[in-house]
Amino acid sequence: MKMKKTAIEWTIGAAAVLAAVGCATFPDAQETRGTAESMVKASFTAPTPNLLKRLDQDRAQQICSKIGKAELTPAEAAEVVKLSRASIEYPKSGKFAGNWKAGAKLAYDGGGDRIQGGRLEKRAHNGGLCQNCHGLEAGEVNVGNVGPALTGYGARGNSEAIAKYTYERIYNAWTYFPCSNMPRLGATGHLTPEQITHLVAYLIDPQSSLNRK
Amino acid sequence: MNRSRRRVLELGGGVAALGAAAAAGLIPAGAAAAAWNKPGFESKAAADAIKSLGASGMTESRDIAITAPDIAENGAVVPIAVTSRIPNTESISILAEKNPFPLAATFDIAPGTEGYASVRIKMGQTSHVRAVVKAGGKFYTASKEVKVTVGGCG
Amino acid sequence: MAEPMRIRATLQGDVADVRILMRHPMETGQRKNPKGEIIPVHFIQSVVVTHNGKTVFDAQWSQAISRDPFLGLRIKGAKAGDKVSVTWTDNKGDKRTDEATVAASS
Amino acid sequence: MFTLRSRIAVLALICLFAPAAGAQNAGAGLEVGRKMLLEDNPGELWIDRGKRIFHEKRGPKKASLEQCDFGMGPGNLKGATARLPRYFADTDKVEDLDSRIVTCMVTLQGSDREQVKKSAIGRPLTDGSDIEAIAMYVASHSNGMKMDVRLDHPKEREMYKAGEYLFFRRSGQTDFGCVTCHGQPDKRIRLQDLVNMLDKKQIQAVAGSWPAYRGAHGISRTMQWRLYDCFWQMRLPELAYLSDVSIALSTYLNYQGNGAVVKVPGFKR
Repeated sequence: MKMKKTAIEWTIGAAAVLAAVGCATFPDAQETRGTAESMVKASFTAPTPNLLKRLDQDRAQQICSKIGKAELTPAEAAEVVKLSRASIEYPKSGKFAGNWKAGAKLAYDGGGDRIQGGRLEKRAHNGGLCQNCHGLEAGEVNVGNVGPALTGYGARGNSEAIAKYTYERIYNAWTYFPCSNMPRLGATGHLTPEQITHLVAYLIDPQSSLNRK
Repeated sequence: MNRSRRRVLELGGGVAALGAAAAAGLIPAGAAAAAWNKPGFESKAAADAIKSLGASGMTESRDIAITAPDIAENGAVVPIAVTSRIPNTESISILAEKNPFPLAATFDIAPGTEGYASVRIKMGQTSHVRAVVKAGGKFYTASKEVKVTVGGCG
Repeated sequence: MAEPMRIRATLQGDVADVRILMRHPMETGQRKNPKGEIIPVHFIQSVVVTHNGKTVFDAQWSQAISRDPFLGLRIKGAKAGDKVSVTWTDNKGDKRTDEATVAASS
Repeated sequence: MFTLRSRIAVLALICLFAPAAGAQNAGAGLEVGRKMLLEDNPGELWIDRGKRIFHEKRGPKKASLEQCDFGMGPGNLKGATARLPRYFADTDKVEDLDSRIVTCMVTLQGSDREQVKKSAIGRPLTDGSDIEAIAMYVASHSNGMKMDVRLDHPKEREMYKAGEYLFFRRSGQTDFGCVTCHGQPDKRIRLQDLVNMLDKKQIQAVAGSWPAYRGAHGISRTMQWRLYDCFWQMRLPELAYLSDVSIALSTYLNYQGNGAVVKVPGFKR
């Protein structure tokens, strides 16, 4: 025979539940931000104070760090685009497309700029990191897919306008796609304007290995 | 943790130059040296290594199965299992053809033990992995390509 | 001093499926330490497996065998309780012997 | 001109969590190898090694770690790591597996905390560190049990929320946060599958697989190393061992992985 709970038992049960819920409050967004940001300040080491600054977010990075399913508002997106456009520096040569062979090397170069054992990775120049995330030459299996495949990118032509657009896309991808996963390779200083022109050539030059059938 | 990254990266170089010390005669004779196939393990060409096993001619055999990944995520640890269904299998050898010293292992198998061996090898680059089986005094072979992607994730 | 092996020997029908893990650096002789000095070549050259005292499997290895080596083999005509003994010997003459009992399949 | 080292460095990847062997989305070409490596995992040897070190009388106080309390009472290891990170009253801190081992090496054995931390992450292709071995041994006592991280204490909830915030926080030369690589399904960095940490099933596939034997390093690794390596690849400064950021991220990720069955050692490429 099943026992029927008395009203008093129910009341006690409900109070316990309420108490438990009351206990289990989480710090709010403001508080969490404060806690986490102080943690960031205390949790990393670097060979120079300058390198520690990498942890500081710029305005665009702050906007782009949406928690969970939170979405970018149109105003925020517009601000990121504006900041991004303003960040772009164009190559001194005035030419957007450099040497595609140099670009191909860069595309497969995933090194440079990392910090380990109290040292900054010593490199004449940083790698382009492309292979990590993008399909490149047709048939190359050892490529990532976090970004879209760039195989045959040159099909859209190699006009000046395409070259400029491509340059800007690499220099600061957020100019066109605010907060996308694509690193702002020129704007953060990871690549030089000249290196980016080589990547542009690799993408749009009809002779480039990327555009060979 | 200093320079740990560099040391991992040097592994690739180590694999590539694998066995140079053996060739230079730097390997002291261990207790098992009597059985250890020095000329075979020091051969730089797969053909020479195979000769050292006593095989002059080999027959391609479908009764040899090589279990290995098509793509190895890490050339330092490539699992290879060889099963020989050829009766009276006496030995199984495993070669990574493009390793600087191709012969990686020879397993002598007593009657009553299955023609099977599973092991892990280092591979410097994409290569055919060849199994050479000696059975009833004759030699049989099979191979499988294993693509090696050095490094990979962190 | 060499660390113990892990040996699993499990009966499948009348075949003992033997799986051995060994701790060994399997140095190629080509790697450098952080000071830039070559780490001497150091690898297991031979692994001998006996079943109730009788040699059933004799492996010869090069430095191309991976660090912390694994060896798998299958011994026919085995019963639960049989002894499987494994001895490895490396190029420096270091040795290690460990023994396991064949277990009925679980 | 590229040196050999830099050429190989080119091949290094940005990746936070390599999926457990046998995880989803692996190409069939990779699957066979992953299965073989996981079945006979050299990480097992670290359980034995950790056991020896754990029970050995060591340090200035010549004591073993047998009385270490991993949250289930002194000496009780069963299921302990499935509950980590968690709040410990004696230190008034949320601690993960590494942190708790260090705490016990200091309190029970009298070791110097900074000295212990210095050697906690072993160099690749060496014998690794004592802590890495002890961690594997301790974690092996939770095998078969479900991850069950709780947020009962306010400090646990604080860590969890901070971890969540940090997971989504983007910074540095690559504008990366954890979420960049681990927030979408079916993604890959080169050939490495990326676990989508925002998907319960996917995170459960890896949550119970640490500590793990790292094939390329030839030693056992803990989550502390895994997170350190993430930040290295993101081009950020070096994550300090046992730092609050590391504990916060572990708390967030392990909680997300609740329900995953612990199976260590894992095997990571």
